[in-house]
Amino acid sequence: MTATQLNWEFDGTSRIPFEVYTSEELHRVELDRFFYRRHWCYVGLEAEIPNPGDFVRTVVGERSVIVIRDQAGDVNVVENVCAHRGMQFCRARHGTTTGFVCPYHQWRYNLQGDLRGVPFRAGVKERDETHGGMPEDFANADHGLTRLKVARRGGVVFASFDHDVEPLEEFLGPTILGYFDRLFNGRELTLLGYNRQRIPGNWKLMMENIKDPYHPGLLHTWFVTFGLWRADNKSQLRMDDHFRHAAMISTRGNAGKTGEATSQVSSFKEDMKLHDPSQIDVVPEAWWGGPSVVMLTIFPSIIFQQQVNSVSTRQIQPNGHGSFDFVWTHFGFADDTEEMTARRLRQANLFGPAGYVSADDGEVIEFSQQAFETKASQAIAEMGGREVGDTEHMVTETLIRGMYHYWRTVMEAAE
Amino acid sequence: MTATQLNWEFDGTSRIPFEVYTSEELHRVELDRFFYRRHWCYVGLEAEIPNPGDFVRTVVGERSVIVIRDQAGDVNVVENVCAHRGMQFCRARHGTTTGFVCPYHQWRYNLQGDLRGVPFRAGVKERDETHGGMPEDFANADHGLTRLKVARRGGVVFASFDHDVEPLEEFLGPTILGYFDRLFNGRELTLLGYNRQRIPGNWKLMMENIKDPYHPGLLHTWFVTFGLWRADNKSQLRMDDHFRHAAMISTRGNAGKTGEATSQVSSFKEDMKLHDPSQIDVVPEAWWGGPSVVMLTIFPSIIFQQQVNSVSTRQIQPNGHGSFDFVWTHFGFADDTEEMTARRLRQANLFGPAGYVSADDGEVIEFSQQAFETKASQAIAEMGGREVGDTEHMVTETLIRGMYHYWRTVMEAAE
Amino acid sequence: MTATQLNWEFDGTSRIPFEVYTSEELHRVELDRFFYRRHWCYVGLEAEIPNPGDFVRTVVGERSVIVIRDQAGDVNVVENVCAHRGMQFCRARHGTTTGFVCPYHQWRYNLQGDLRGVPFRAGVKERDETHGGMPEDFANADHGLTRLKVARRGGVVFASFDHDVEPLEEFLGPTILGYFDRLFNGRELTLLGYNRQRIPGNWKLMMENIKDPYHPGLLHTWFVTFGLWRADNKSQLRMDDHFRHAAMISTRGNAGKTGEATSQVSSFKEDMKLHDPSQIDVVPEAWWGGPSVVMLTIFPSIIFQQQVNSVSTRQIQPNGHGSFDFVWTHFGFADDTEEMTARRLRQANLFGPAGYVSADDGEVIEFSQQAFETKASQAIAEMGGREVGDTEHMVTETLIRGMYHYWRTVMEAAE
Amino acid sequence: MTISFEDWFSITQFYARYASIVDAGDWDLWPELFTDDCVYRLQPRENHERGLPLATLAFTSRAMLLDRVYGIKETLFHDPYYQRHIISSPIVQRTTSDQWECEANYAIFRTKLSDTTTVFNVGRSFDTIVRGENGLRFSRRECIYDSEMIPNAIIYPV
Amino acid sequence: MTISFEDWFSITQFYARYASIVDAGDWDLWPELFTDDCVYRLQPRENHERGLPLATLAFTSRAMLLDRVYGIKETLFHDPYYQRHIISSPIVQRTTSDQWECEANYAIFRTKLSDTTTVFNVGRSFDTIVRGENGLRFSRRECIYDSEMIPNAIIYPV
Amino acid sequence: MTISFEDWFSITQFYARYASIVDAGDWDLWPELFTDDCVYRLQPRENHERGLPLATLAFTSRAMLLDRVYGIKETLFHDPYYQRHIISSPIVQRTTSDQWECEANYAIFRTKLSDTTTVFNVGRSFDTIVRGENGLRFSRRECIYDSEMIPNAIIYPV
Ligand code: FES
Ligand code: FES
Ligand code: FES
Ligand SMILES: [Fe+3]
Ligand SMILES: [Fe+3]
Ligand SMILES: [Fe+3]
Repeated sequence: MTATQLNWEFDGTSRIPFEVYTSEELHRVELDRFFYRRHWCYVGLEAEIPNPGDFVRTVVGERSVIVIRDQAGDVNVVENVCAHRGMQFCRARHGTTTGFVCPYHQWRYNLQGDLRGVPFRAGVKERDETHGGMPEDFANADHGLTRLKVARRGGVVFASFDHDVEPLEEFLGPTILGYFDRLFNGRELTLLGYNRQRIPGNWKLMMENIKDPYHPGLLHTWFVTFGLWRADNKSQLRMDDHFRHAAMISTRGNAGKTGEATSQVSSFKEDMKLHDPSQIDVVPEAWWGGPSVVMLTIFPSIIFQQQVNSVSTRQIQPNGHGSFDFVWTHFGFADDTEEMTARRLRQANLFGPAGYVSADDGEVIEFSQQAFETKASQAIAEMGGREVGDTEHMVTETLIRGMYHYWRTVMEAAE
Repeated sequence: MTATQLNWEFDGTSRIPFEVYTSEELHRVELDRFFYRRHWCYVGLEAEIPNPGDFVRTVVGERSVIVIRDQAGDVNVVENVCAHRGMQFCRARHGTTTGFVCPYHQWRYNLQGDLRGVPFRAGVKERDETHGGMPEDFANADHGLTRLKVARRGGVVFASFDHDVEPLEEFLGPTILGYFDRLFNGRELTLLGYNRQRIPGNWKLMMENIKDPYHPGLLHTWFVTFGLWRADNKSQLRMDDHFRHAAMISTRGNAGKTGEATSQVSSFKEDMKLHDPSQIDVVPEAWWGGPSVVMLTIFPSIIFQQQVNSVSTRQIQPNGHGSFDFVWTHFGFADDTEEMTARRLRQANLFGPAGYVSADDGEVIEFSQQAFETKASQAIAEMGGREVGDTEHMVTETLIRGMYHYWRTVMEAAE
Repeated sequence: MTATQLNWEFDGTSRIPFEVYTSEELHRVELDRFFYRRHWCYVGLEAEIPNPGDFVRTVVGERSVIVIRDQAGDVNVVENVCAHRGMQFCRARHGTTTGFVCPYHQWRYNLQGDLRGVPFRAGVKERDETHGGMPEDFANADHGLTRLKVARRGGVVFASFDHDVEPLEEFLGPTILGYFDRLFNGRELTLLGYNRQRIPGNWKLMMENIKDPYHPGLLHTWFVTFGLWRADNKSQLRMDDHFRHAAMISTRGNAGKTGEATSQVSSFKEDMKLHDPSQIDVVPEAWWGGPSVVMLTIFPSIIFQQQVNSVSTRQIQPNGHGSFDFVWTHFGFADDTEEMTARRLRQANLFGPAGYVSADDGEVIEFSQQAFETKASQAIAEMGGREVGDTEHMVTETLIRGMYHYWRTVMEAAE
Repeated sequence: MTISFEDWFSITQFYARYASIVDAGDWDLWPELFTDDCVYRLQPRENHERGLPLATLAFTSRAMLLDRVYGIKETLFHDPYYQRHIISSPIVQRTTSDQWECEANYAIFRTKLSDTTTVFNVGRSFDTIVRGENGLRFSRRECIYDSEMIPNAIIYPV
Repeated sequence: MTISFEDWFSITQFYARYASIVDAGDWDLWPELFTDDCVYRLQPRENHERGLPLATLAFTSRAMLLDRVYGIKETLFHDPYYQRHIISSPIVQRTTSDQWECEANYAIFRTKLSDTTTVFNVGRSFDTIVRGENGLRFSRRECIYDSEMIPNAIIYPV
Repeated sequence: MTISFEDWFSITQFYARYASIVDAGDWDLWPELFTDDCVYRLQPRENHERGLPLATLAFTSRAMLLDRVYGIKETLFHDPYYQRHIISSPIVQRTTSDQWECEANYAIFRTKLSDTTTVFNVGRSFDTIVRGENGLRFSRRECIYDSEMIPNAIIYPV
């Protein structure tokens, strides 16, 4: 199964063949073309590694990497694979260190990933003889850890195995960059904590889910009932020139009953009142500049969430074609009041693997994958037409079509 | 691996290459040719959905389907895959409803599977503008759930994805139909309950097991010792013209020791007496018309069991080439006395995943598959010769040879 | 992926492509060429089956076999696959019997694996008629269990599916045979017990691990700190002519701090003292003839361990390309004193899945495989150069290079 | 609900002994833990909750337990396995001086020879324990299991 | 640490009843086991041990539990599943006459319809139990879970 | 078998504390739960039942436990993991005033960082608990495990 063998009805991307979700072969190509080449992947927040020597272990695609703050304060990203016999030597998920030692034979690396020590490299002397040692032409410089290119912006760290990747700003494009900078505007971030979930579905389904403004007002009762997100909210959809990244921008509007956005919407609960309304005690923040929700999908690896006062990053970590880990990092800002921190934590009840408006997203992805695995058919993404383009409303699946437009461009290319 | 590449010694089907059990590629073809085309698969009993709106979720092959009694009393079978973006929307295993709503975007279907509602199909009006909506040429009629052809007979429901499938009666053929009608003779059925087991072996091994009258008198002590089923019982084996379906018919005969059927049979326990004989307190029923056991295998999906007073359906639900779920539905008849119901339930101790004469069938299938996965070899099914044909005795593996005769015909065809 | 498609940098075997660990296709070929043809595999100790009728169930490669002591005292090895319909009939892991009966249809085999009984082979007589039975040309002699060739030496049992395999002594070659005979010198062995672990890595990684004298003095604190095994011990490395088998021979030398073998070695703990020194209360034994450690790797299936007073066999049982079971059989000698038995058992704390110098070997293998699965790269085994040859020291990876030299010879051959 | 410590201790010991016996494979001791006219049922939660009467095993006398033991030992061909019960502290729902109605969650782990351990069967037992001259016995033990998709076969007592 | 048998028995029964209710799916009864101003938290061990405040669920009143029940029953679309708790005997860390601080290991098994049972969530609860007029209640229940990689979603109460 | 409530309570708390310590990774506290001349053994059921003496770990003094702690902390390279014990209510087989011979089923769940939880090791412990001046201690703890096919390595105490 290669990408050019797929059959796209209408020749656009409004009808998506199930094979894009089920082929392990295509998945291998996706890893290569989207995660390992020509793209920036999210690897963490600087707030996770505030001090020299701090590191976190994460992945780019399916490859294990370590994100390290070095003594100079720079951030380095290296692959967690020993240059000797290939071990994933770093087992801690985070920590602080002055260098790395692979335990198997104690090859030592500095915080830049340079090979700094090979035991018995010059052999072991016994009387006048020297036993063993590495070949003469063995140069430490050739055997460092694989180092990734790094980009930092606003406290967020991206990395790429591809040192020819375009600059992050060009990768994002001006429109998306604007929304990125709105959230990460240079303020110091504070780390609130993690949630992790393994979702048994193709990783692109999560991108689709967050590029799908059609579902929140239907699937998520809390959104529609409390007016946090629904069809009649003022909103925009924006993409980069390649249609790979997107921003869904929305401003909290009506709560309660108001015509089409709630009539015939079975998830709308007219009489629903929270027993404890503090869970949606939204307080607008100056930096919002209007929108109460901006969901940014940066293809292929990361979603940046601002949902009223809850802000987080959501990283996609694929495990084969049919599963991915979804890692939520909630954060705040150094200048948050205690009340605001408490509010962000309280609103976190809406998100994550148990959240009121997120737990079911994982579920629908799982049930979609289940169907895809059983038959050759196609998904239909034709709300708002069959074309791709920015809109001033949410009644459309255009961002999904956009993503597959980009997917086809890259996956069908010769290379 | 294609079916024509297999090597069948003697060119018949008395020596079965292990690859028929171990190839995932062949399994995909089997699903297509046996489960999804030109065959009827069992999907349930009408007694499971007595009232309008009642439904049960089950599978045809590996595809999820819903069996629904509609308001008119008809039975519909639809595939559990949303026409929008493909979700398996129905999560309940059974229930009662007036229609189906896919929770992701609330597309609505009626009990016939017709698409009845698409939220925001005509877009959302804001002032004078209409936002979004489905394309003009989008017709609900084109986007119903996949509907299966349905056949009902004697309270049993069959379905087929193939609307050109021959009528159920022709599919069964007159001989097998006769035995089917003996059990399901129009009486109202009552549902006694379910047993479920996951057997790590190729699904055909269960068909073989129930087409194998050679083993019951050897593997199953209770059968041979209490004369319920053994080599010297009066019996017949019958097949349809294609040799795909079969009936094993037997009449309880000798218990105790009697020559060849017990001598040299290590499972025969001459001294065995039940501490509580009520477990085999068999009471003949008028409808038996003689035989105390009729085991019907209807290829590829279902086994109908009458073993003295215990009657059940046993559905095969494949999970890849090396595993299947085996679902037992025990039933009775509306005119059963309380004593008879109690007796059927008591005799159920012999069957199912813990039953005295069934638990070990699952075990032998597992251990067979284990061997098949390790080497290229062949099974030998030559008891009673190498030919295929009906017999008046049980000392034969002819039904197995018959099934593979049919398998070869279908699997080796060009198509 | 075939072996000839692999790219070996420098054209030798000092740089090992990760594909040798990750290709399921290559693994199938390895099973065939290394485990099932032209090689002897370890199947157990005679001490496990001291009496006639005793048997143990084990595997050769991934195929289940039974090792049986027959009435004449000979040792037979047969495949645990019924000649009828292929069941792995033997479920006990060990036992004593007079023959084998497959429970499915009670085909009976004697301790040599000959088919001795087929129920209803001649059919069942009813009045004057004979029903069923096997075909006239069915000969029991053609349907015994698959029998393996057996070699016994010094109390150790090897088997091969390949009856044309060279004699065991030639297979081992004179050098390795010498070390084999040193350990198994004809004394009666006593069975102390088993340890079992499932290691999620390619089976060859365990061979590498025991052909790698570079790591023990670095990874294993106990070895280096107590001088049991480290870079400055007097030692030899020896191979057979094919470089497939190897002996690592070492004599306990310095404990404590002594130059290169401990300087820069982070696992060396100068101050470490055991709270209970009895765990390394080594008592030299006469048969050692000097060396305190001899680790023998007999390709592909077995490692023979003498580590001071602890002696064991370690069998490799592959499960696909990415996992193997590692079975430890600890033994002693019939003339051991009680104190010596207690000592062997006490020193066993160093070995096995929880042992001070072994638990981490399983770990490093797991973490290596994890990396291999994520990328195409190569392991570097260049300590001591890029050539293959015996040495008088341990500062080398020559045995690993040797093993892959042999691997290439066999795997790249046309056949 | 009050109960004396002696009774509570006896009940905990009785459950522990039950687990001990069925996990050690002492099949002959198993029926000794039941009264002559006991009821032992093993039923999927589905049937239980829907009021469907079918059980996977339904024994209505100690005699039937004896038959089961014979089946395990002599007639049911099966792969040998270890089972291991973890039984939670029971809730005592009703009590008279010599009878307790208890419920307890359980989890059973299965280990086949040379294979890893898996979750085999979890559920809840609804038990009536009576005191006789030889100590406590079950007069009723109904195990309603969540693990409806049985991993092939259940041979040994739950 | 001393405690009367009556109190100990009450505590064991309280834990058993908690398990019984959340495993039977009697959602409406669940908030009844808590005080009005209770704290209920479900937090990955990682956040707990690193001092990171984020919880997977953080409820600070019984009212929020009632909202959760509404969510489970009405607003959270999810695959139905059985859950089964095994709660170890608690350790009683501190006690006053009407209040006990307990800790207990727990394991929860999940069974989806027609699928095999899996280990869903294991961890340890840090609980404060108080005696009120209607019996025992949690004024605090913090479940710190090892199973940080959640198998898709957690819907029902741990 | 009789026992006072105080003793029974102490025993349940002792087991709970054992689990608490080994699950929290408080390795230094672990040897404190044993007497100086204790026996700690971890043995596959296979060897135990066949009378084969080999154990996976065989310690015959508290000093060896201290060495194990040093091994865990300093010398044994391994993947960090969480472990979680569920220990059933023990059966008290024999008792004198200051000594109890108990047996308990246990299940240990392992969770590696960012991975799902699995059943790691299940079995039964055969324990002798003695009362000293500093409370209860094991003078013997023999863990006989069903999970003979160890998932790679066992590093932490069972
Ligand atoms: S594999 Fe890392 S030092 Fe050898
Ligand atoms: S997937 Fe069913 S409505 Fe969208
Ligand atoms: S499969 Fe062994 S006797 Fe039939
Ligand atoms: Fe959503
Ligand atoms: Fe059978
Ligand atoms: Fe080692």
